[in-house]
Amino acid sequence: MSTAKSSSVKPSEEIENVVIRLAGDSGDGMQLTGNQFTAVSALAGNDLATLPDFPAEIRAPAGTMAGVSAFQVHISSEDISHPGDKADVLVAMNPAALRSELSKVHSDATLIINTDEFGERELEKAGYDSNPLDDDSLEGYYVIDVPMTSLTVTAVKELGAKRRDAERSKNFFALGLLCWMYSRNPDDVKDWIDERFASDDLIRRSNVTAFDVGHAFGETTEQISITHVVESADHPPGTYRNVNGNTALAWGMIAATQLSGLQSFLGSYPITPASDILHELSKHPAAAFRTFQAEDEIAAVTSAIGASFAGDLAWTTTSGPGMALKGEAMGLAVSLELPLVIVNIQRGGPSTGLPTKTEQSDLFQAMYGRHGESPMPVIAARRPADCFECAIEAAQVALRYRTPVILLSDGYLGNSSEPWRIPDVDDLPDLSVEFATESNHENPDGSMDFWPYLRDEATLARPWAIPGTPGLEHRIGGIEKQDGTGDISYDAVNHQLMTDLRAEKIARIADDLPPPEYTGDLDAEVLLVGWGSTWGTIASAVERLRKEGILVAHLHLRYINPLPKEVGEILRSHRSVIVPELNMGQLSRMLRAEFLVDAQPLNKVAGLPFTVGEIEAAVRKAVHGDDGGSK
Amino acid sequence: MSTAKSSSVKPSEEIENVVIRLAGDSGDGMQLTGNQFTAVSALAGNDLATLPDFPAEIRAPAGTMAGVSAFQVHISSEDISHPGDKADVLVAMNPAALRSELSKVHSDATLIINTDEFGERELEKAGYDSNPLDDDSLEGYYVIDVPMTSLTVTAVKELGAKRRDAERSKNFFALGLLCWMYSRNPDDVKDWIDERFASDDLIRRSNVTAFDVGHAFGETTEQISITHVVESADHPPGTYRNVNGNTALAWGMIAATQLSGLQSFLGSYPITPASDILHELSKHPAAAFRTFQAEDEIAAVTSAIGASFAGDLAWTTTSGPGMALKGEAMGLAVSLELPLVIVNIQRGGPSTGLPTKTEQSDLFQAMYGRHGESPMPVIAARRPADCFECAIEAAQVALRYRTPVILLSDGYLGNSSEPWRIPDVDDLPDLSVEFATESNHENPDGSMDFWPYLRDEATLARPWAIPGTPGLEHRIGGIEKQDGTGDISYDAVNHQLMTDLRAEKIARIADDLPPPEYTGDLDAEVLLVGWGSTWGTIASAVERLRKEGILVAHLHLRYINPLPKEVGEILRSHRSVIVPELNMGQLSRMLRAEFLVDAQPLNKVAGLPFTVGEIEAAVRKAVHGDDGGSK
Amino acid sequence: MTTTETTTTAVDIPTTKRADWQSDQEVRWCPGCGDYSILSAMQFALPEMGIRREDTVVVGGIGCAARFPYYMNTYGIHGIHGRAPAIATGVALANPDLSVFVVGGDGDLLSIGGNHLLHALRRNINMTILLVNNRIYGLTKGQYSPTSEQGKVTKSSPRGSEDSPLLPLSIALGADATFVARTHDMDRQHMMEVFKRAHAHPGAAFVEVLQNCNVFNNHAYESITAKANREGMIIPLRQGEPIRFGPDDSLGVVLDPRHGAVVVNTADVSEDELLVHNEARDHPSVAFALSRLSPNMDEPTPMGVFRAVDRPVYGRNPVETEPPGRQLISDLLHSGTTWEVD
Amino acid sequence: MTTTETTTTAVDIPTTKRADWQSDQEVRWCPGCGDYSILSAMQFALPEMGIRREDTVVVGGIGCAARFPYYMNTYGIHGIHGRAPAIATGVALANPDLSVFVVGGDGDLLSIGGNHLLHALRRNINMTILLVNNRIYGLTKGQYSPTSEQGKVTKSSPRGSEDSPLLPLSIALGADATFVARTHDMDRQHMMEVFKRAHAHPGAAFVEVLQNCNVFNNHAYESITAKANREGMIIPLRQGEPIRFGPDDSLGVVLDPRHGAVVVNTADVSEDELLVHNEARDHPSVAFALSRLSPNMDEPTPMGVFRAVDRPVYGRNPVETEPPGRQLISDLLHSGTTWEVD
Ligand SMILES: Cc1ncc(C[n+]2csc(CCOP(=O)(O)OP(=O)(O)O)c2C)c(N)n1
Ligand SMILES: Cc1ncc(C[n+]2csc(CCOP(=O)(O)OP(=O)(O)O)c2C)c(N)n1
Ligand code: SF4
Ligand code: SF4
Ligand SMILES: [Mg+2]
Ligand SMILES: [Mg+2]
Repeated sequence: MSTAKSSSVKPSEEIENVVIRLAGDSGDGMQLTGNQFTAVSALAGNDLATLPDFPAEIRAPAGTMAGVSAFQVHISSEDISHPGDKADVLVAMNPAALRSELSKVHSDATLIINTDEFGERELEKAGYDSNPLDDDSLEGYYVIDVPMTSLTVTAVKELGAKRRDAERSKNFFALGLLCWMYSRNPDDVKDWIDERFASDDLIRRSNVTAFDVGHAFGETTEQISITHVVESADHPPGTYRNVNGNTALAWGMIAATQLSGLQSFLGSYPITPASDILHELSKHPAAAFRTFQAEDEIAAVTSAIGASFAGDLAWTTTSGPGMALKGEAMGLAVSLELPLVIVNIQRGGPSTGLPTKTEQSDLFQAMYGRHGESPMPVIAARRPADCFECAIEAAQVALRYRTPVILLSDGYLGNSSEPWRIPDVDDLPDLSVEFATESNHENPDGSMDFWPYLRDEATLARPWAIPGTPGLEHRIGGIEKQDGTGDISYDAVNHQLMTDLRAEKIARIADDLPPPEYTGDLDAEVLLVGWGSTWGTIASAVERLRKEGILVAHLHLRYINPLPKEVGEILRSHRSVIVPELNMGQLSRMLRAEFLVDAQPLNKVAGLPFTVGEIEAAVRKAVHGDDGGSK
Repeated sequence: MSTAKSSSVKPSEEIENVVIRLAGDSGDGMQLTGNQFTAVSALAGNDLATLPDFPAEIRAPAGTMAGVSAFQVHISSEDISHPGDKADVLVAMNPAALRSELSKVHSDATLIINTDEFGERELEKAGYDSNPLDDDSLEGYYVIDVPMTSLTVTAVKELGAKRRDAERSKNFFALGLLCWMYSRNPDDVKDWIDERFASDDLIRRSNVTAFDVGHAFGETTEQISITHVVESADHPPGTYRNVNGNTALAWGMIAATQLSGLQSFLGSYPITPASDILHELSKHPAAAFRTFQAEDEIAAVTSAIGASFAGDLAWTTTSGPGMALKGEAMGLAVSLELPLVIVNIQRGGPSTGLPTKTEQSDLFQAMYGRHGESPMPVIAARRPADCFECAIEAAQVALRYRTPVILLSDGYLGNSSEPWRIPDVDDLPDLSVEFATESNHENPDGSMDFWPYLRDEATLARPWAIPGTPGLEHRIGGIEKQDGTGDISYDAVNHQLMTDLRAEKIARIADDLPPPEYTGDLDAEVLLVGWGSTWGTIASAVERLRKEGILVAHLHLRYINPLPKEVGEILRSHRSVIVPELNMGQLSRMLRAEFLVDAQPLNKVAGLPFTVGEIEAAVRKAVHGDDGGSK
Repeated sequence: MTTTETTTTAVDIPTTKRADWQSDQEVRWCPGCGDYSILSAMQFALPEMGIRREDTVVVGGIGCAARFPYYMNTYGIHGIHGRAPAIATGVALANPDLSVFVVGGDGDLLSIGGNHLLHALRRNINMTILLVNNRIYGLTKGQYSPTSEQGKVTKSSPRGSEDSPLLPLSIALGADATFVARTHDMDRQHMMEVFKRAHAHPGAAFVEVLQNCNVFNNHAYESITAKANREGMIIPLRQGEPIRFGPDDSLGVVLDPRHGAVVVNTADVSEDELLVHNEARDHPSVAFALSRLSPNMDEPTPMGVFRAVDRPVYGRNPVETEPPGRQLISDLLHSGTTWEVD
Repeated sequence: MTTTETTTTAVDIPTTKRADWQSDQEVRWCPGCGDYSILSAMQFALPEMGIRREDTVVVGGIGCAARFPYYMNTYGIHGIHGRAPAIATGVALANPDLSVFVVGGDGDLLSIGGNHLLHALRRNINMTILLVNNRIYGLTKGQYSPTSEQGKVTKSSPRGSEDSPLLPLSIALGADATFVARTHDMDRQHMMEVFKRAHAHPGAAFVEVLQNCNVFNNHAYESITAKANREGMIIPLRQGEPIRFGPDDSLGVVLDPRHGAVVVNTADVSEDELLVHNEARDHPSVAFALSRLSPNMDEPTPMGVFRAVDRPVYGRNPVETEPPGRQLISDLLHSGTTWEVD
């Protein structure tokens, strides 16, 4: 492991963790800067979690609140799993960034402010009546004034860049300063700049220069007297990388392809925050992955159904509104009993809602967003790296049970990143399938037929006979089918049977499931039940509470349909069950209905993850009957 | 009231009720015959309920089981509300009809068989190895052999009709015979024939002749020694008519239009079993009803949203698969908070499923079939005539609360008919609305603005300001909006607020609701909770059980969202709660989640309504802990 | 779909006959429905296409015509309304060696499914699309369709439909379809020829088949397709020949800048003013002009192949067909920046 | 949309200026985006259309261009992706006195929304549709669109897109649209003229507006629309005039049966061989031929009104606008067979 070498002459102090928030205009490159600071922190061996937070517009008017783009990173020498409730440090590139983000930092936070942008016009655009740097509105904060723009421009112009272009490098100034403050290895950043901007030497050199100037500013300014070191975290041995949820998911899809031995087909239509999966996968034709950008979400899913019929491992990726459009076709997939994985990177709803913000409000849609009785397995990923595993698992269930499967992630998971110990590929499961090659039904006269709905006794899966296989020609469709033959049938008894079989097939998946993740104090009065991306926050809250001596347990569900068999017993063994969800109480209702347990919803629909404090407060209230002196 | 005059010379016996099933080839006109027998029975003052049961193909190969089309009618001198579990009389026009329908009649039923069609080829097509009329397979039944085809042809050919055309009238022979057997007034039928076939005199006369021959056959055959009289039922005074659910619904939509004073707009795309609503409404431009046959269901609902924005009372009608396609747009309607009624005539699912059969499996879809948190009121009609009232009520809620509303009916309700006491139009509610005409928000400087999301304090409804109104120009969309102004907002606190407000607005509808229909023994141990078209069957079962001394109560929900306030208390006041549904247990899960009451599902997914016996058996089991000697 | 080349060199394709292509399912169309003759023309033509049953996939949407797959002894999907071209796209991309057929009605492929049709055509996905045009919604019992004539009285248009009809071939040509043809249910030979040509075309082949729905729109094309009317009302398109038809070839088609293509008396024009039919014109404008003849299907109507041009078939960007295996996963996971903890 | 007549006789329409049509919302496009000039051209043109703000409804789908409604001080709906033409259909049918505008991108109106566009055009619904074509998905940050050139490298097509592009005008003409025009974001005067013509057209008016997305597809049309290139690359369509352009009108367009419309040196042809532009040709074939010029937008490209013909506007089947009232319900309920119980 490479260690960060601090080139500073100032004293340095060790800290356990820090939450840094970068905020600027949409055009200021805050996401890039944040991601790069994350990357060097990962290289420094820290554990970390990030929270990108940007507007839906490509680039709203410069300098306005609407245009502010922010990125938060939590770095730590301990295991962490959430991006931090409030930031310790805010980098504000302009007045709008300061104004819009101030509520998201601690009241004694360090504010690193690009003072060059605090002219009258900029202040007005941000809606400030007076300059916050001059009045006492920032009292309590530790304010560091940095003329980032001018320092950058002065240095970069010397390379021959035009003023406007020179200005663009100012985010690298900020990155340099932060790297100095937190003793990150400058070479890691510079290597990356060299690679990333290899195609334009002037830009490359401008960025390196800006970075150096920022770094040097830290060393020389009297406003900062000390650097900080966040020691590397105590990770288990292995090879690590940084990964965000969408990339991990795409790679999981590629891995499933390799493990199955099948060609993969992705039918997709771009939509935030799912598009990056399409982008990533379209780079890997050598991985036997064909991506098809369809004309809409309906064509995306129906083309995937066609590909599945023809023997591909088929996928479709989207977000809520696109999911709504796929409902009818999902019903077809249920009826055809073909393998298919449908991925929903959830975002804020209803309707267009908050396209770039996170939410968990599509769970009901996943469970019930189709007409008729059309049960489907629903799997949810809990952290960025978990998306990799979940993609493989979704494919495994789809292939084994010949069923469409819904895989839920969300905008937060998709965009945020964490260090990931790269798994040993030999530990990954074998997903190979056997296509049908022969007739399977003997007629009374001894002749043989192929019956497409003759099921495997254990899994109730039907045979997968693909075009090109002689003798197994068959026709299937969305009209109710005769059990066995698959012929059209309007028979009452058969319809009940088929409905029961489709339900039973999904229910049986529970036979294969490992026990759900259930940790903490198993004898606790309070149980927190979560699913999906709330995992990190809930786990952190549980850890903190237990340190305080408050007994609490945590059940986190990967499978929401079917529920693992152990869930009922676990729920019943705690007096108080709290279900935190970024929706109005969807899983909690499902649990209540299934187990008649008084599971209490803890809901938040604000486009943002829970804070650890919010979870803690709810538990304290349950334990003490009130807010119980929550700090 | 016109009384049936029996022209028979044979003795006649009074019976309380009879269930008659007509079955023949899709081309045999069984639906027409059944409906006409229903009409004359209604005119005779009977109470009645019907169950049309036909295949999805327009006309499958003649003589095959796949082509059998059946119609069941239950007529009674008592109040009835279900089509009868098993038939007392089966009219079988060919062997396939006999074979496919025999399981649907009592084991001692009367079978009226068109013997002319029982040739070798026809028997083979139906899959009979030997002629059931000759072997003893019909033992126990009372078989009446009638050479319908030949008797009809002989008589009708005399009018100059070709043999093939003459044959077509044989269903009128059957109708004549039935009318004789049940002492229906022949003139009522003949008047109708005269009107219906006015444009083709030969057909008109052929049908009258066939009817007369059938009628005469009854009088003369020795196989029938007695006629039956079903006395008129003891209906409250008033003017009555026969109506099926889809017509009642269409008329309710027209009524709502008149009561609101608005023009109506229907955006629809044909689909079984909802198309008839579009057909009926397109006949009534004078009722200020514009119908628009869109290119698909998405255009159907989005055009309706546009019309609503422009000030029309807007509707869209469909069935399950079409409903699935509308999900995304429904989310838009939720976000825009515009009035809109979305009607789903449910059919068997999943996917194309059983297009001409009934089911209640789209309840979850109605509740949850959208992404994000997008609550909508859900109303369900319970009997054919109730569709009229429900349409008015759905419009009332939509207009009052400025919200999309889902109205659920199903294939059984839509196609089956019952006598209906025509309501006094003066008793119908006033649905008039006030469009916004003025600015509603005073700015600090005293100037006025129009804020499209400034809500009514009581209902939380927002103002409806329609294009053409000067000064109220405004823009709304599916992105999250700032409370009040309606401007785009990505603010976290505001998103929570708007989510809460949208939920609260729907929840408040419960304040306006009358108590739900709750009848039977209110101190009973067993409560049956139903919704929608199961009403008649459940009510009949309750009546029968109570006659036997078994205590049972019946709660039937018109509003599924929001639930009436009384529901929780009612559920808790019975030891055992049974929820019969034509699905796998959707309402029961909702009730369990909401009230933590151990509501037990009673499910059937067979494309057919429950039988009264099925409900009875479930109650007996609950009372006695087993089947308890159910008969 | 195999290319022409494959068809001719396919020595190892077993000989089949019509019956081999018939499934064991009872055909459930109304007696007298034009779909029967289309089905049988296809089943007669298939043995001449040089393909195997197991390599053939028929995809339908929903509608009477869209039931086609059930009756074909091949692989088949009866999909959902309007989506057959999209489903077929997935089939065709997953396995380019298959012969993929799409069959749907005018409602299925032009109303709810119009967009998928458009995009399948412009992408030039390898499939043969039969649009079975009866100018009515059959399966839902008689509403007007996007090809119904204006003013048509149907269940959903008791005062006559207001919509002006789409011409399927114009739409296809507007999307720059590479193969565009028309045939009709009354002429089995013609259907067979067109079906074979369409199948042999590499890429997306679009065929409009005029079909009579005798229950809900009887005699829709009688004025054109009835035996007695054909001579004067059907304009046969023959590659390389001047377009003539009618008794003694007394009628012909000329191009006219004002009106596009027009029918003239051959006596009134000189031989070389007649439009010479050329399917292979790269530019779709002439084919488009022909597609606008007889917009209401009550004037002389061209039949045959309007256009047949080459354009790369979609799916040529190579994708590995067999996943290389676990090593690829490992390489991928280790790509970019990594670090070791020990 | 008001008819031309209304525009000229509208004495009681208050005079407006550009600012009256600007809403109080901050415009949130990227600096330099072509959408700004389209918006301002529209806002400059509106005062000359003789309509009132309150009678104007702007409907967008989803995409950068589709944000248009927010910036217009009129009634407006920002709908869902692809559905603007369908939403606008409802608006237009509910109130035929409104001026209804639809604004959407090439993805919005041709990819997910292609079918609604097609059907709105063929029905001739009373609305003005601006298809803002930047040949890219802007709002979702740069994937190829249905109008992107083949081989385009984007985020979703790292090896170059395989799709061959749709030409919006060909699609519109294939659907028999009654008004079809093209303009571009670099010429405000031209945009204003076209917008006014489109709005004055009774029925559906379709306008393709070439637009530069400087963030994800910069310079897409530079070879045509840059000031320096226009003379040789833009073919202005002027009603009744032979089509000429280029330095000293040295270039022109002729019709050619083999290739449709082709660009020639005027020196090489006689004056009357040049195609005389006539928007009013009932038959869409010549307009179609013009729409195929410059299929990749890198050759001389016609601008202006390709077609403007009359066809009845949808919605003329009369429907009562005010419900007659309760008596109608009573009559309806008592229609047909009834009986009395007393
Ligand atoms: C989503 C959906 N909408 C509507 C329907 C109902 N539907 C079935 S077939 C059909 C149209 C049939 O017309 P066409 O496609 O022309 O086929 P034809 O029956 O005339 O051959 C419709 C509207 C459906 N099955 N699914
Ligand atoms: C149902 C649905 N699918 C996908 C999206 C994501 N999306 C938003 S805009 C857009 C396309 C934008 O391209 P275009 O229509 O050309 O407009 P532009 O941004 O280029 O102006 C897409 C795919 C969405 N909002 N809704
Ligand atoms: S309804 Fe028409 S198209 Fe359908 S099967 Fe019958 S005749 Fe054929
Ligand atoms: S992304 Fe492109 S189209 Fe969208 S606002 Fe920016 S420049 Fe304009
Ligand atoms: Mg049709
Ligand atoms: Mg675009």
